[in-house]
Amino acid sequence: MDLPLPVLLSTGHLYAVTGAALVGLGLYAFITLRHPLRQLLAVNVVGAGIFLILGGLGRGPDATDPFPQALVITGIVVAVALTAFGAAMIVRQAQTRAAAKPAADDNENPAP
Amino acid sequence: MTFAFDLILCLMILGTAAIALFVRDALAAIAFFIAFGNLMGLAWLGLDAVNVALAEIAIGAGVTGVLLILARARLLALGDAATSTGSPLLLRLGALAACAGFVVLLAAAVLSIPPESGLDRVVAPLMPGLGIENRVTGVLLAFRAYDTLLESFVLLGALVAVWSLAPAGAWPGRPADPGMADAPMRRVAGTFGQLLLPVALVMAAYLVWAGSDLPGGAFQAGTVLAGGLLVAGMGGTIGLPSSDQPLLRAALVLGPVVFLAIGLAGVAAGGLLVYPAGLAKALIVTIEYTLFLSIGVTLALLVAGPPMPGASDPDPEGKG
Amino acid sequence: MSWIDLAVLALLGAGLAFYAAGSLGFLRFPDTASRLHALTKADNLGLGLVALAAAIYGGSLAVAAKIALVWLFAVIAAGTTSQLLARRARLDEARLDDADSAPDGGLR
Amino acid sequence: MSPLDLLMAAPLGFMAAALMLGPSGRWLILLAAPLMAGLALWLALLPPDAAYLVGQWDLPLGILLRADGVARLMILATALVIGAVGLHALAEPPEKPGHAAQAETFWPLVYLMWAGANAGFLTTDLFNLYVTLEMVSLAAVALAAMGSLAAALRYFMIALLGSLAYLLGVALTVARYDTVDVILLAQVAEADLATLLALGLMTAGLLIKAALFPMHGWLPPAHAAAPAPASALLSAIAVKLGFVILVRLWFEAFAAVTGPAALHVLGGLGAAAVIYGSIQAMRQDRLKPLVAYSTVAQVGYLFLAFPLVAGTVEPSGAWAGMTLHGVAHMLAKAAMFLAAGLMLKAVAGDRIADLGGLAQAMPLTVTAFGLAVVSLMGLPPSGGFTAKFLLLSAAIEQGAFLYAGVLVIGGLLAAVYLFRALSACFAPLAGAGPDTASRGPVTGGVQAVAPLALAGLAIVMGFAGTALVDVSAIEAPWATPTVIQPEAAP
Repeated sequence: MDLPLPVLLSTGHLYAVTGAALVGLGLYAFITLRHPLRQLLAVNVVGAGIFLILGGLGRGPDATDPFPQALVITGIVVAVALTAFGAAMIVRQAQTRAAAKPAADDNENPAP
Repeated sequence: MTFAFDLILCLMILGTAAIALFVRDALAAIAFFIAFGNLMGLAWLGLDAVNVALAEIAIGAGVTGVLLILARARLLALGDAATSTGSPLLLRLGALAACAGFVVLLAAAVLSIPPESGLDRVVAPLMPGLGIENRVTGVLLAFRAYDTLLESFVLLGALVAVWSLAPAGAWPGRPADPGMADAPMRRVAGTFGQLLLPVALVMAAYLVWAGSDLPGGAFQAGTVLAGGLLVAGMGGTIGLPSSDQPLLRAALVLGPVVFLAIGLAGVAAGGLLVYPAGLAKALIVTIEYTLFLSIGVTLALLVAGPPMPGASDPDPEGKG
Repeated sequence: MSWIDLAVLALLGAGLAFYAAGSLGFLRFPDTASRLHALTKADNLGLGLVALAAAIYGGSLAVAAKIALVWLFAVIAAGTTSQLLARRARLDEARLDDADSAPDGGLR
Repeated sequence: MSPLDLLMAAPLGFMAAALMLGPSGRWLILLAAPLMAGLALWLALLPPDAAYLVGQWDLPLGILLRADGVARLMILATALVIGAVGLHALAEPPEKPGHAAQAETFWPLVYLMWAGANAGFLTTDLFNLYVTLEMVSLAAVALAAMGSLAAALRYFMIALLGSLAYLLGVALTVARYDTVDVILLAQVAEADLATLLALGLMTAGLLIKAALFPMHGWLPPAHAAAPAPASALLSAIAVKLGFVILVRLWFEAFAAVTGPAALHVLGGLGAAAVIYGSIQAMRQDRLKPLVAYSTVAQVGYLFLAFPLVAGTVEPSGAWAGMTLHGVAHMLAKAAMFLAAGLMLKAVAGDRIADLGGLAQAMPLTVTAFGLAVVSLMGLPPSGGFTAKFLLLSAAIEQGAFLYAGVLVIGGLLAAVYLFRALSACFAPLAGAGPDTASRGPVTGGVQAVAPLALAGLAIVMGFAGTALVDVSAIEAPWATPTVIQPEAAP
């Protein structure tokens, strides 16, 4: 029961446009959300959207281009590396703030 | 797969993404993010990109999800629930207008580009020379091996960066125990970990081997290994290692260093990362096996976080 | 349509029905224990039926063996996580009984 | 063996070795500094068409490494800066007291940044540049976090956004042209919607990384709060890679697509950055924020040069001015941050008013600071002077009097805020405070020699003007229609 839509929108374009929408959605969330952990999540959604654009536009009629696929795998690994570092920084900042609550936060002041 | 399936999948992807981004509760957000990641994996299957589907589900949904859950739990222990708080209406309206405009522009640009697998025609005739079948592995470890080499050091660098956050007095030490505090829960998780770790190792080794010809490869396999290590760590089956253990450091740098050494040895055959004729497959498999081990240990430690004071472990066995 | 196709369709349909029942129970049941009950029982059976359908559809012993392994580990993982979830739920309930205003701590 | 691969491979090897050696890994810099300086010099002396394909895989699939003039100068300056900063950090621990983790991880991060910067300057591949950009950004954020976690987190988030914008642009480029190589793109790029959006996105992302006004917000807190060696690397290296990628995009890959209007937007932002950064620097009463805002102003000159390079058929002067300004700023700013770190440590304060009496107490360091001031202001005979002179003559030649005016005013403003800091060192010690005793003469160890050497090099650059102008023109996009003609893929 194939719909007649494929004539208007190829599978590749469908996924690529979904990717574009994800980029916008993630960007909006990144701007409006305040908590850094939620911003980190938003960044990951934007990244997934970019990857989907790459993959969708590499989708030919009978094969998917291996070149953007490899770029996406590289991108996913870089993204997880950065997410791990970001999450660790967010947790450490909360810990230093909690530890220094009575006194002034020494991390707010530049190092002498 | 039919177009209707693709369309429904895309709508579900957008829906789960929207919930993951805007739901108030942080744990619900992360749960929907993981569901989103799994649906993304299905999307990659729909695009006939099985390698990426594996990577997306294992890394994008799996490792990232565990990372976020652990970070959220550690924040919650400090009284920070990471709930989403509303920003001023004006900001939201402005952002909405800007993002909507941007999406329209981006979608128009995307639709102006015909989807085609242009470089597949370039890659295909080069594959026989490598002796492997999986074109994505070919791109990752031959044609664009330079990117992958640098990327393996990015991953290592991210762990170093996480370690640099260790508080004063915690170095060299162990990460905070991600394990279950409750003894019965720890036993259940421990039994599962004992079962899972060897299976994960075998499974990962198979994924690397299969990755030459079928979907798979070092990154997907490394993630499976990391998953096994993490589950085993949560149940206390293995202790988290101290950051200064020589064996651990060796496991971390092994893959990137072997990759770098093989790349430089290529100079004898004509230049950086040149594989001598006939040796390509052997070298690629060597790189992948060492790389998968290092990636697995690195990812597991990335999730565990920086060494923390007083994070001593009941049974300090090394791993790696 | 051959008998094999028919069998695959029947198994898939039955599997999906169990999944639907499990999900309905998950949504409608009042507390954690009964929700887990709905999920684990119905979903394990549903997964088994779907896996069986896939194994028959795959048509080779090697594929069937791989699918059997996948099913086995999915069941073990599901069993482990429901154990953990149930334990956690009991701990939380105990704490809520102890003090009404206990703050939420740890992974819910 | 070629320096094109060793310049990337050696720092990565040092990174792994430093991780294996643990705390004693710090001594590796004694080997790395001379080795890398030698490699960079070797690169600078290679024949003009030095380039090769990694793995011998042809474009559009493979990755081309190329030693053009910009790469040669930037890599040489990088080797000098990181070498000097590393030797300085050996004598003057970069970590917060008691933070053993920072003391140990500082070194692998520095090597990661070194490898990323070198690889980025050499490659012509836009996706490869993304990976190198992340290597440098990751190391930069981690180094900034050694000073202030809050500032580093802010830097991290904004840098992440910049990376994603760049990556999205690269994704559109891959899809549109099936290549991400700068040289191939130069032959095929057309001004259609996808291309313009891709260029816009990449530019926006890189402007964040390069901290051009008004995307500079993350820089002053991060650079001011980081430990002195880290600040020196952030201001000298991390910002420059974004700039170099922009040069590759605007003057090479998409030269046919960019119009004068867009170039004047960049030039205008650059001019605004010069004025804004200078005014902010004048308003600071603490030393390190002053130096950090000076970076905001100095980055402005780099982009002010964009319309000047594009605005003439013979852009060698403006091109050299732009490149040499980048190099002179790297040397002088690194020297200034190192000197500032030593000075603030000696007075145990962070305000400019605290610096009194230092000229007598630590003459070497104050001299280094002074020489860096000379180059940053653009006084003869420094590298900064050569660069500003070239830019100014290009501006006057083209009748771009607005840019010429900003160049002159920027120099004057720099004189105002930098002299204020310098003259404070010569002021008599204000009262006999309790910390007078700590202002004894500081022994002139490596830590004092490193900034002096860097600042000295920034001055000496002024005497090597013509030679450097020649180097900067090697393989420049405007000089020859690219000597390397990669064969079409089979």
